[in-house]
Amino acid sequence: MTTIDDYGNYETAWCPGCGNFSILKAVKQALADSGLAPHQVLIVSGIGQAAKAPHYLNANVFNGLHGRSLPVAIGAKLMNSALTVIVESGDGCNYGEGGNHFLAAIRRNIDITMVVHNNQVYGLTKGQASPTSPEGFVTKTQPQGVASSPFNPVTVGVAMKAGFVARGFAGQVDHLADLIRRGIAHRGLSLIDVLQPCVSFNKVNTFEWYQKRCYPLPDDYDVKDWEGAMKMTTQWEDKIPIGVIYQSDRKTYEDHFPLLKEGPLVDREIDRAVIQQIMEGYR
Amino acid sequence: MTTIDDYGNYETAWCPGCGNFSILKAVKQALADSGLAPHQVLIVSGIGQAAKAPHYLNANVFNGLHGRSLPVAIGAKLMNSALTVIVESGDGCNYGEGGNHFLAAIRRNIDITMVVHNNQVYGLTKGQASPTSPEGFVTKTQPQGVASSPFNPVTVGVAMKAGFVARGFAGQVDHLADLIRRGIAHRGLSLIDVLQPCVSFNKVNTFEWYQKRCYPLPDDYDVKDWEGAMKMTTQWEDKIPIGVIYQSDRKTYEDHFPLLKEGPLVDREIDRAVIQQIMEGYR
Amino acid sequence: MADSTINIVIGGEAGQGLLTVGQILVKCIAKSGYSILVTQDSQSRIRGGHNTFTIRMGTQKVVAPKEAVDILLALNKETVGLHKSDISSRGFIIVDEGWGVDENICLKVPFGKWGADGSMNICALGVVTALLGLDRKLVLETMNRFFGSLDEQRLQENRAMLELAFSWAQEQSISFEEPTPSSYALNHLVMNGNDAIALGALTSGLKFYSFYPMTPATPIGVTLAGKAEETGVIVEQAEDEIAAINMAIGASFAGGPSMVGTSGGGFALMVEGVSLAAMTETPIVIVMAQRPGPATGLPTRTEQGDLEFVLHAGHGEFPRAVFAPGTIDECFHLTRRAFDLAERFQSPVFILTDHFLSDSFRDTPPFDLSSLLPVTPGSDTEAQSSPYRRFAFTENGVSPRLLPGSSKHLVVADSDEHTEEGHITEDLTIRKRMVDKRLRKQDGLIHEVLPPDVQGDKRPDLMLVSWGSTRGAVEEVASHLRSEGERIKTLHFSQLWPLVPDKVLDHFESARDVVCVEGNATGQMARLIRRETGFHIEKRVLRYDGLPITPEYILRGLSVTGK
Amino acid sequence: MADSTINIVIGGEAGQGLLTVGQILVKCIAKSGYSILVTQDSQSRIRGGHNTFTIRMGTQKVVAPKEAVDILLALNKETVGLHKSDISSRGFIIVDEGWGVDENICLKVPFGKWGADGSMNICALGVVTALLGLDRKLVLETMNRFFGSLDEQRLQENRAMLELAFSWAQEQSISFEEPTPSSYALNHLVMNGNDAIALGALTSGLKFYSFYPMTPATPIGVTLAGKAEETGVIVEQAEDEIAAINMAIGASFAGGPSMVGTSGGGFALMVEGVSLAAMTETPIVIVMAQRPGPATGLPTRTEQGDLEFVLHAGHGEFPRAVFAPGTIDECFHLTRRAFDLAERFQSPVFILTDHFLSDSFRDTPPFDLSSLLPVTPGSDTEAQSSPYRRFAFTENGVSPRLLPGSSKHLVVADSDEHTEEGHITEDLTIRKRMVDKRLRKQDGLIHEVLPPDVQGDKRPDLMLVSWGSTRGAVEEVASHLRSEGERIKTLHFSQLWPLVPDKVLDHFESARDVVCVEGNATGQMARLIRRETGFHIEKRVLRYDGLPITPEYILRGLSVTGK
Ligand SMILES: Cc1ncc(C[n+]2csc(CCOP(=O)(O)OP(=O)(O)O)c2C)c(N)n1
Ligand SMILES: Cc1ncc(C[n+]2csc(CCOP(=O)(O)OP(=O)(O)O)c2C)c(N)n1
Ligand code: SF4
Ligand code: SF4
Ligand SMILES: [Mg+2]
Ligand SMILES: [Mg+2]
Repeated sequence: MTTIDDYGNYETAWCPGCGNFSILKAVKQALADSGLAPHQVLIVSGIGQAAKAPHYLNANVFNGLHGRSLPVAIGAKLMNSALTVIVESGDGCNYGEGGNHFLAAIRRNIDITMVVHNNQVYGLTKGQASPTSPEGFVTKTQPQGVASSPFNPVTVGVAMKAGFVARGFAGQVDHLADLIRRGIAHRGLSLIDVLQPCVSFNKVNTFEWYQKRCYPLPDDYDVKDWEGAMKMTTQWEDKIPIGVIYQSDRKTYEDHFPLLKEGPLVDREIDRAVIQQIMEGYR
Repeated sequence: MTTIDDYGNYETAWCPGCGNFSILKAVKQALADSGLAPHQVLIVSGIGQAAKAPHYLNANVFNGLHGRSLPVAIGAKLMNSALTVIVESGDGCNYGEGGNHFLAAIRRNIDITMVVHNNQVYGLTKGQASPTSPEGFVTKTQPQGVASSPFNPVTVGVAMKAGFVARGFAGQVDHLADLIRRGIAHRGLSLIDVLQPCVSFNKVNTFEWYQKRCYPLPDDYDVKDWEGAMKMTTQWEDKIPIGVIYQSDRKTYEDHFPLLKEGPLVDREIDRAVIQQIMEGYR
Repeated sequence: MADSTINIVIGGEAGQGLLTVGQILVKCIAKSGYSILVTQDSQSRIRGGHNTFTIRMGTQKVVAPKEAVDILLALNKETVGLHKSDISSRGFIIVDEGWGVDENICLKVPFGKWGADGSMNICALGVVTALLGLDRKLVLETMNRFFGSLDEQRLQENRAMLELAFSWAQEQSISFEEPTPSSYALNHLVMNGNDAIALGALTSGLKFYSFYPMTPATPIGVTLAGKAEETGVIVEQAEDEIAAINMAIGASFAGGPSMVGTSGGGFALMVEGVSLAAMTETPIVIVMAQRPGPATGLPTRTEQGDLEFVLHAGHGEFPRAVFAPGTIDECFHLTRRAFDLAERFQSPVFILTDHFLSDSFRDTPPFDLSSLLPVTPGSDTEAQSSPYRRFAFTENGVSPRLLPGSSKHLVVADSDEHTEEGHITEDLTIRKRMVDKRLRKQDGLIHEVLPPDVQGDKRPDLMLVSWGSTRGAVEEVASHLRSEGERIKTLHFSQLWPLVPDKVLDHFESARDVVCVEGNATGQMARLIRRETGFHIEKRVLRYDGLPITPEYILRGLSVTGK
Repeated sequence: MADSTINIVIGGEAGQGLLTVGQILVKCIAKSGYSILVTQDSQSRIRGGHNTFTIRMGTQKVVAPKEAVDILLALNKETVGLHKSDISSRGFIIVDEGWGVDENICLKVPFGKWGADGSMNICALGVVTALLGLDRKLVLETMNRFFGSLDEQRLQENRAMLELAFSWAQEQSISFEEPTPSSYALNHLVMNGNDAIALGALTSGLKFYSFYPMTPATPIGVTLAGKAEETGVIVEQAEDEIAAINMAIGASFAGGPSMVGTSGGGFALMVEGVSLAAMTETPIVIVMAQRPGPATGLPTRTEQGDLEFVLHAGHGEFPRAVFAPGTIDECFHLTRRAFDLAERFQSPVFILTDHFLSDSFRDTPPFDLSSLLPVTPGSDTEAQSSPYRRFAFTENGVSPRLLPGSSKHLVVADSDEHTEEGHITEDLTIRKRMVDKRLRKQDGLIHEVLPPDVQGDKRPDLMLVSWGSTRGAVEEVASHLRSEGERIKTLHFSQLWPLVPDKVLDHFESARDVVCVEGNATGQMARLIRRETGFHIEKRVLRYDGLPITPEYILRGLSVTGK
């Protein structure tokens, strides 16, 4: 039986007080609670402060390019379905540079869990606006404030009927760990957008700011009710619901391919006879 | 006063019976009805069958890269706000390769009109699945049928509260022309997703298939009601609403910058004194 | 250039079934024992326009296209006007009697009478095969196999039409002497460059192919997708090329031999991924099928304009190998070599083809698959001690590559500079050692480089230098010139990188005159040769109008360069 | 290497206000008349770790960093351990007396007593400026200006702290002789490479700058964004680099001088756009600020590893120009030249910098803006007759470029091969002519190429070849070696492409020994030189550990290469 200690404890390059610490803890907790040993897990990240997270725990890791964690994760998962594949990266990484992969991943619904450290800012590059930065958010590159309306990943996720759409808050580690655990348990793509304070560059959406607004969804909330969920995703300014906002048992990508039901593709022997036959077809 | 003839008549490289012909006609009609002379219009396209359209009428044209029409259009519009900028390209171009720009453009809400020839397939490259191809759609590259759920641009557009979201049908030219005209008149980003039969590669969503399902939205339909609109966007299998599905008077990108209110930036003289001052700042 | 080959040009609009009749005809001819080589010229449209499907057949191996037309099969009237000037002395044109075309070299076929509107191409097939003196039964069988999937009724109709046309043609008195029989290509395979690459990849153990559609590489995906389920390969059409290469890298990291295929514009979007593969030392094979640029350029035409682009694609410095097959056989075997090197040197390896080669059908002897092993991804798990160091410093720069999940060892890879364990580091001493380690792999690649193919005289008057798809045209020119008594040497590169000077320099100095033949406007190979060997090739025969280089083109070019 | 300059290293954690104290100190020193050159070394993190801000000051122009440390200002204890071995004979360390560090070369400051925890860096500033014998008033004013935006109360506190520390330091008896006064840099500007590029762009008439944040290019966007409203420039942070370059192309097409800035990984995503700019003949300036790769590499360190990548980026063949500034002055003037060439040759033009130069603050004489004109985008509308042909075939390959909407003429551009009118075509004769037309522009670029800067003896024992940011280090080495009686020539490239052989070949042959100095692992410039001139430079001094090349490093390297 695995415990959170199996996932280790490492020094980080994050700022003291950063929301990333609790997200890291929640991820480790969730993996342990899922009864997974480190070598059964592959964490794929991009580039950013959040993307450094996988270096701070025990697991297989592919820390790729900024914005490209999803395609790498998809390739790895399709090749070895035995791996529990987690995508862990920032809001800029997943919704900015990687926006197109986000849309495609929701449509594919492959069994991957996305944990997005959403601090509503580009942290590692010193505080430019991210896709989720609020309109009017002032930075050194947006001195007149952000002119675009913010990207709401939960709204788009639900609108596109993603299999599992949740929002967590770095300030509530146990609740978050449970969300991640459920995301891992869910078959298909799970999105867990995590509200994360950035003490260095986001002076608007601070720990307190979130603390005041975040509330867990009521027990009688119906995660299957799409219309209700859509409406719920629009809550933000004064109240922010956290928890599983929408869940469906959509067919997964894997379900479409008999090939993928025969166990990990990586273990499959190639069949010479079949190829011989294919070659004969060219006569 | 401009007429449709001012926009010319040219030979095309399209297949006989292609839905593109009527979309081309509708665009010309809409431009004429908007009282625009060809030189006041800039049409930006990507690559694909749809993207060839601007070569078949009179206007300023930038036929750029596959998937990249939106950023080019945005750059041009910001530089010369006097131009009426139209983005005309295919579903693969705008929702596939260009998906990330689509999201960003909706968020920016710059005054551009998108006319998307949505034939639910990659035409020019001979019939692979596009992001809007129905689940199970069989092609030479998807012999077991498309495994992803289709991208619904109208749903996502409304979910993200785009300024103007409409769906048209190539089979109803006047209705379509009117939608495009209204899109042009709307301040901010206008999305007009046009259902377009592809006689060569889409044997599922044929002219008849659309004809049977498309119906104009009732007069009492409230384009400002977001929840209603969201629900409306989910109609597809047996009934497909066409018309303006959602409209809001969101602040445009231009509204955020005093600079952009002083007329076309391209005409503005540079002010040496200001630059001198900036240089002095480095002492 | 007098020669005994027969050049058959089928011309018509897109959508007239050119490809169908062309492919069946090719199979019929090859099955009859003749060697064949196909050149396809089509416009970037689905219907209309003007396309040609050209088959050059011969009793000996046909290695290049030719320009003179011996049989022009016109599926529409326009074709006649466009090509009649290319008709050879013995050549003639097959037309519909209804068009009222009146060249004395015309064979007027009563397509109309036969009510052949829908199946004109089938009738045409009957006429041509008859004129070539092919065996009627063989033709019927070949067609049947090709249409295998159609319903019996349609098959019946097609057969009837074919028989009708075949018999009619046999009765025509036309001064075209049938080609002398040949058994050269009996039971050869007929495939194009893309087919051979796909097959080579399958025999290498390909498990993952991701792509975003782009001419001329798309057919590789089509072929593989058609076989995906039976061969156990995932063929994934990605949302864009960036996703395609990153997926392939992920799949390869997880242990599946992976490949991507694209063309210039799509490859441009993969460039960052190439650098990622190099940094994470993940094997990947990249098929880069060239077409004329810049930008969208001419999507359905051919060029060799991206050599330097591919050679330097990716930020930072790292080893790579670049192959440029010139024949179907090379497409197959170099693809296999690419997978082998990618795996053993944990590096990106390129297969640089072009539109011409990609869809040029040719006959080729079948491959002996029994002797061809797939690659075995990853290193021996047992051999590793804890803590496992994915990027351990080694003498040859190659570190043990375990597959994630295959053991208790944790596999960590990072696009940042990293420690031996694969974790992010800013230790600049490690940085330097890691660069050195990665670059040491280049020595291994150099050690295994394929020397250029050298043919002909030791001290030639003229040495022709070429690479990739121009191989055959250059060979043919060489033998032609030799037949005229000149001393010719050919130096052909099927591997472009690494380029090892000592393997080539002597040859350059041995020649009185050196000419580089390339399908681009600036002579990229010549530049590379000078950079690596110091030898400056001043004379060039270059082509960049979108058409493949032919022997005739080279000869014209040589007379201009004044060799 | 004995010299009279003083090297001040400020070391501490990210977030300790290193940059603040560093920047103020630099201004104080320059205002006092000394020349300065800053080297920043920081880790890729926001808090913690270890960063340094190094100021080399001199009475004459300082052109390069140096390694020996004369004053080590330690903002944390760790700094002492990391750098004390670099302390020069006359050097000493400023520490907090509370740390209990006991080097005899320590000046122990009672930061604690002063309750300086929050403003330790301000106190440190006071101590250093006093020891350097700078004028107290000047220091106070400079600090005030820097903190201009802060509230009066904070300003007061800072002033008080500074005074306290300044007075304290003046009373210390420490064997450090103040630098001889200098008026060299009086009223010079103090800016880094990124600042100078931004300023150069503004004077060129920049109207559009789009980017996606990426170290080390981001500060260009920050600077321009801060001035956007007043200068009338749109500064747009794009959703990704692909959007950034395509927006810039759109803006330029519409008539606004446009620029993008990025680093290797981001540029990789712009490569397709480069090819688009070339095909549509749209002017664009691309700042490519290098950092160590491959992939993410070392985000906050420096390298010259992307020369070949930039030189060949983009599919297809087209002209381009590549500049590599080596000084602040060049950053400014070459940026202006880039805009000029981009506009006149309707081509992509590159400014290749690196992390070292990007944030290296230096003093530079102010620019005489009055004499510097902005570019005038587009051609004369009146001069055009109908039908307007955007891509008319011309002798020099440059066609009249009208701006859309500026007249009744319709402007049509296409990424496909196109007719003179800009419409898509598959006419292969036009194709060839268009390629020729585009490539003719290269002749014009060659005609205007900047020859490399050549200094020193005609027939030297040693010629040092360099490019870009290593300029100063090489110059310093040269004069040092000359002072030791050697005959040295330096050949420095500030424009890398086009590279014109006849402008350089003689120099190579004039030297007994040639060594190429580059900030990469494989000697990319040396390869390029051989490719273009045939001259093979075998000896190289290369650096690729992420640190800038120093004179000391070169000297060590030379002793190894055995020159
Ligand atoms: C292609 C590319 N573009 C830009 C960058 C620079 N970059 C590194 S991290 C980052 C943004 C990080 O923001 P986010 O993903 O939100 O992560 P955070 O640091 O906020 O946790 C950027 C733009 C890069 N590494 N690669
Ligand atoms: C970067 C890049 N990738 C791929 C292509 C090849 N390509 C050209 S058009 C096209 C798809 C067109 O589909 P769509 O946008 O729906 O237009 P349609 O032809 O259906 O009208 C593709 C993949 C390209 N030109 N550039
Ligand atoms: S910058 Fe923000 S996100 Fe990054 S480590 Fe610091 S607090 Fe966390
Ligand atoms: S392929 Fe389809 S979309 Fe393209 S022209 Fe033909 S019918 Fe129209
Ligand atoms: Mg973030
Ligand atoms: Mg389409």
